[in-house]
Amino acid sequence: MSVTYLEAIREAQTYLLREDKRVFIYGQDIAGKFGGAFKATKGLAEQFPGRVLNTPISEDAMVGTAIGAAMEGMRPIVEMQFADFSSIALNQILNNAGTQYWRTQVPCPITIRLPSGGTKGSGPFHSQSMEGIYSHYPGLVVLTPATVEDAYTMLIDAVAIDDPVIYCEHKYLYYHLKADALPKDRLPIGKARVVRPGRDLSIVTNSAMVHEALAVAQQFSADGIEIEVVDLRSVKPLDTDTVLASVARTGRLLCVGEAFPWGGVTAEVIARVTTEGFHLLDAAPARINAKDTPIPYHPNLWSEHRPNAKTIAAKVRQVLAE
Amino acid sequence: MSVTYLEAIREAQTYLLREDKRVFIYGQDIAGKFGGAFKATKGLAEQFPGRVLNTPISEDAMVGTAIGAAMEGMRPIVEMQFADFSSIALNQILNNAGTQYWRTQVPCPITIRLPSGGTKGSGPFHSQSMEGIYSHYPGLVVLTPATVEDAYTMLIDAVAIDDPVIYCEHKYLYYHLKADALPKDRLPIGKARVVRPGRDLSIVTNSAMVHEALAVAQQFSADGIEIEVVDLRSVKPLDTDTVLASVARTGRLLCVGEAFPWGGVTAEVIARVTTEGFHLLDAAPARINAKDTPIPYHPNLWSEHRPNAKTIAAKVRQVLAE
Amino acid sequence: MLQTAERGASKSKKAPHKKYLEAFRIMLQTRVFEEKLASLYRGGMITGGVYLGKGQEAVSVACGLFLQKGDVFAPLIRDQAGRSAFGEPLLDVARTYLGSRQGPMRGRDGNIHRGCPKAGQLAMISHLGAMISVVVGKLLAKRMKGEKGFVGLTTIGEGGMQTGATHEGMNIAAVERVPLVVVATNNHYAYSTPNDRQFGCADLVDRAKGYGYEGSSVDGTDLAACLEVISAAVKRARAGRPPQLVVASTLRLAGHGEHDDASYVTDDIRREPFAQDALQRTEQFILEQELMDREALQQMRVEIAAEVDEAVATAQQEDTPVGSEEDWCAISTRELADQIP
Amino acid sequence: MLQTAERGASKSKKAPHKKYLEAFRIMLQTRVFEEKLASLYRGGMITGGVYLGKGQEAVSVACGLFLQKGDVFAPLIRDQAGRSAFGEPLLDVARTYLGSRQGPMRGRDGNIHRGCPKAGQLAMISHLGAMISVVVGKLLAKRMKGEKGFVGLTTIGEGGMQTGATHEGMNIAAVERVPLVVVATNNHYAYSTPNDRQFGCADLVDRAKGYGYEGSSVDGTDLAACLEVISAAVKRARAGRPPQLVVASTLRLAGHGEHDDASYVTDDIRREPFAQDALQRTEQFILEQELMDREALQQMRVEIAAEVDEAVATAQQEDTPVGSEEDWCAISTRELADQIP
Ligand SMILES: Cc1ncc(C[n+]2csc(CCOP(=O)(O)OP(=O)(O)O)c2C)c(N)n1
Ligand SMILES: Cc1ncc(C[n+]2csc(CCOP(=O)(O)OP(=O)(O)O)c2C)c(N)n1
Ligand SMILES: [Mg+2]
Ligand SMILES: [Mg+2]
Repeated sequence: MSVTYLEAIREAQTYLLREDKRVFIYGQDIAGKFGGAFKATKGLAEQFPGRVLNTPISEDAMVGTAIGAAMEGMRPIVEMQFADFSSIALNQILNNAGTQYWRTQVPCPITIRLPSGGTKGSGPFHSQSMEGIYSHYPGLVVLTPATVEDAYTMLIDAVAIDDPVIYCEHKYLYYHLKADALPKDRLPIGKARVVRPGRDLSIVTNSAMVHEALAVAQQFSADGIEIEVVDLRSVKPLDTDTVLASVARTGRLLCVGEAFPWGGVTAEVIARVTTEGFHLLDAAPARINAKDTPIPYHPNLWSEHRPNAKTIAAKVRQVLAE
Repeated sequence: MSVTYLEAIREAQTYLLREDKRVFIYGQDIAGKFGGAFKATKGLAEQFPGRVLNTPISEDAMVGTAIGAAMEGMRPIVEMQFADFSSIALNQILNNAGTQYWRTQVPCPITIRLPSGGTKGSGPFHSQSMEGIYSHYPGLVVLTPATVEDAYTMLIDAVAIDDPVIYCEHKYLYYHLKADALPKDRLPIGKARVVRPGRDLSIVTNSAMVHEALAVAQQFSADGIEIEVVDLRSVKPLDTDTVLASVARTGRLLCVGEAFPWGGVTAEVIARVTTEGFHLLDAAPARINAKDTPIPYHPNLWSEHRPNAKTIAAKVRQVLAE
Repeated sequence: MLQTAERGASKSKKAPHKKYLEAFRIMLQTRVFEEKLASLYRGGMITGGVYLGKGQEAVSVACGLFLQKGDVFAPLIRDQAGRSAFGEPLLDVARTYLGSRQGPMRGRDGNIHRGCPKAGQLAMISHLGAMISVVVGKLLAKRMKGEKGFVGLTTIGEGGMQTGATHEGMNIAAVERVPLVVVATNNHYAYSTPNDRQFGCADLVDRAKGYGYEGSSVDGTDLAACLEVISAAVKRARAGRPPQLVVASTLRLAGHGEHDDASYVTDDIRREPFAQDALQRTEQFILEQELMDREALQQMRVEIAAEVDEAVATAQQEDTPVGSEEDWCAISTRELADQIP
Repeated sequence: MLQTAERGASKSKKAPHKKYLEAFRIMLQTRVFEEKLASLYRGGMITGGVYLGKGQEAVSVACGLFLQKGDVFAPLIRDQAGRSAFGEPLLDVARTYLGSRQGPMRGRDGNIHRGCPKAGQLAMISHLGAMISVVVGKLLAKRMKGEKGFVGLTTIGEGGMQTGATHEGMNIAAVERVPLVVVATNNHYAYSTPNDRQFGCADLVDRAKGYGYEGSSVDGTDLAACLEVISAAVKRARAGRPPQLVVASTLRLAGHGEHDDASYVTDDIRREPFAQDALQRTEQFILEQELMDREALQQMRVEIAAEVDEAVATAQQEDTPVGSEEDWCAISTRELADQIP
């Protein structure tokens, strides 16, 4: 038996609905037999009547409603159909959910699931990675699980957190990633993970790019170059300690992100490492992100727009050469 | 005779309405005798009938309408009442304006004026600096004028640009900043300016923080420490060359920003300097931003929340001591 | 509060609504209190904006008066009367405006952005329309938890009705069939903008049908009508009828905020029937109908003045927040606060 | 195109609308073309989604047919018929779906996100409702430039009507009094979601009054009715009447996209009158009324099949875009492109 990243998300929600009667799921097309655009809630509406609710096409109101329910003691999970549509709910997320506790001392435990990131053929409005925008504002916890195990435990943990959580699940990983079974253990939210030890260079990355980084690390290993790969897991809070410890070991840093290149996770990681661990670096840090255009539809363009094994490898060589 | 930052914005709009019949201004409460929440369009509706139009409280539609008009050959200026309310229009800005040219090859020359930044007593929803969010996405030019002269010339230039421009005007500077006259010359959009030469440390900053930085530089000068202050002016595109040249002179970098601390302009500047000019640095770079909470209402809290001369000076000392 | 009103009423004829005098007292208190706030503002004692409900006390008080414990109230900027009727202590208001660290917002937010969600009164964010769906969520959760007999009431201006958030919130309430009352006050200006640049329909109450709401209109300058129409709407919502839209017509009798002289309000509009002062009308009616005599009225004024002065004096003596002592943490899960250098 | 239709019609009685046969031909072409797209999709020849207008060809074709040069059309995902009627070449569609670098989107965007704003046809973004205000802007600008006699038409689904952007866009059109027609097709599902989870009103046309629009309803399975009602709405808008809302009733006769088997559509709904196939009804009517004979119809099919095959074959032979040759610049002012390392 094996479990995909997507199944892990469904299993986590099954667990949550079963174990915690404050949990309900709110989103477009998630109920009925249909079970969501990506089937992340398939079967759940039947299994938990009245707790998996279809909403109108109203992202602002979906999140507003979840905020109200959370303030009233519930633990809503909001499914955005695509992360890209959360732009409509951005005001509720940043200005209402993100400020609620600080203003009123009433916690706002909502979890917003954002099916994120690129897949081929999805184009400018169904491919975005928005963690950089949500992390910029105060009041939110922003997670980007990169493995089946994390998809499962981090969603369960997200719902337990008394604050708003943006849970960025990567659509490319939905079916591409399989594990043997659901995890028994968990690494707590807020901790990054060294997914591959190394000594020559640290690649710090998150979400789907963890797997590109691992592929590149594998290649270099054949030539005796050992790349350490750090999966951030949570981009806010960001586990600077683990990143610094890795850079301390390798002396070299490459940050890889799938989002747009101005700002975002890679800039933040580099800012932290260079301000807090400048002397750990033996060479200039580097970063690689998607290109600074909308995300193209055509696979030929898309595969060039995002960082890929080839472009990452080229950057690795550049950093090692310094 | 003298001209304030706010008057410069009004004068620029007068000039634009007079010189270019494609220009019109669209926003809440900007028309009639009233002339806008901050009076940036005072008198213009009477002077240019039919070209300064009040809108409903509909930020999304305001920007959508401007996009359509721009695609039809007009040069709309949209006034948001406060930058903070542009969250409602964010989808139109990022996903419609920001992608239009790339998708259809039809340019989308809209200018969105965002009254930005903190003033005392304004609280969480009337004080935000959103340039980091708009710069993260492709397709937009993002400007943050810090002087009366730039407020004037950069607004005129913004409207001439064939692409969507986010023009972040700082509310604190509206009345606090005065010049003798409107400028005759201009520095082109996309160029940063060294507003104070120095040799010991570079403060790279933008908008209202330029003036805090200058005040700090002044203080240190008394002790023989010469701080160079770079005003970015445009945060996208970001003039990395000018920043690197400054760091080459001083060897030390402090980035100061009024926005929230995760990501944003300061992280981007540090990422650029350390990836492209690592060897220019004699010490770890540093940054200082607002605190990671909503922006407080009470002046006692607000003045502590944002970077101020005291906290900037402390950071300067820290960087110099390294 | 109630006591005085009844005392005043004791020698009198029958009021047109059993809460008429109670409502009047709150309206009067609101007016006196708001005048005090305005004068503090003019004296430079208040940082930030001051937003008054002058002219809409009748609608607003009715919004708060028929809500009970367990109900949800999401007031907006002109709802001092409604807030008081719902039970918000004057001291909370004074503390918020004056930045006392003991206020419900502890200096973190000011003026009309205050609230106490635990007492059922939400703290608005500025973005108009955003609170409607939040009320829907509260009501949905109450139903999920098995509570019964509750309603939610929220207010909006004719300008705020044009936001996307208002639309989505009103619609989702109908889809969820939650017991919601939306009281929209058309005070003929949104800041400086008159109706013809806000909407293109003849009457905003016509929106009710398009959302599946029951709609009613009311003269916002007529307290008796406001009490009747809004209490009926609250009752219908409580009884499980569809969501309710009440559209009240008034004129804002102050600036948008106290910084604004409202010189854009035309003379023509000032002569409209909806431009009458609801408080004056109410007082006149009370005297005409001898619901209270002048003496009782005067005594009420004295009492109210004392209440207002006390609230302000107390708040003024209290400490303001101190930056260096502030807890700069935006989230409740402290161990997850990001440690940004 | 028109020629054939007229040829077919030549031996025939009078059609219920002068554009009836022209419309039919486009509907038929749409159906044939969309079936081809679906089969290409099933064969793995199309990357990304395929979204069909099956069941709404009658409404959609009417949306395009009465627009002229200088008008603005903002179609959505089920408007292949309307796009063709407005003049979009089949080849553009084939190129976009097949990712030809010669298509109007040059591989940057695919499927139904295509458009050619210079020809008056906007390229939708996915976020539903966002295009309405863009059309308003185009119309406002045309008026400012002194153009006359133009209209704008945009479409929306019953689901899309619940977005804030739709509300703001519809309202601002009324405030600006631009000549806009909004054609809302209630095809009873928004993806998998039925009407009762989208809105709470009895009939979406009731929204017209609340915006100050003139509203009309039409049976979306009846081509003659669609032509009549939509042409009348376009005419009224063109003549300076308020914005128009037309609500058509149909059933989506395909999946949301071709990846979707639509198994959530209930049998009850499939038996409703609005579930009829507009194309079949039209064809039947044509044969019954002898507007065309079977032979002419057969010939039309053959011609259409050839047109469709040619468009697809041409697009298939064309080069796809090449990443290394792409111009990675999002803005038109090249010298202001950010040089991010
Ligand atoms: C989304 C949004 N845009 C702009 C504003 C700024 N603003 C605050 S109050 C106001 C006018 C509100 O008018 P109306 O809704 O009629 O209420 P009134 O002030 O008349 O009571 C405006 C434009 C806001 N609060 N929210
Ligand atoms: C704002 C927004 N949220 C979600 C989506 C995802 N989505 C695409 S089509 C669709 C259903 C649309 O239903 P409807 O408006 O009724 O049009 P139909 O597909 O039935 O023609 C949804 C939810 C979207 N495009 N935009
Ligand atoms: Mg108003
Ligand atoms: Mg539909």
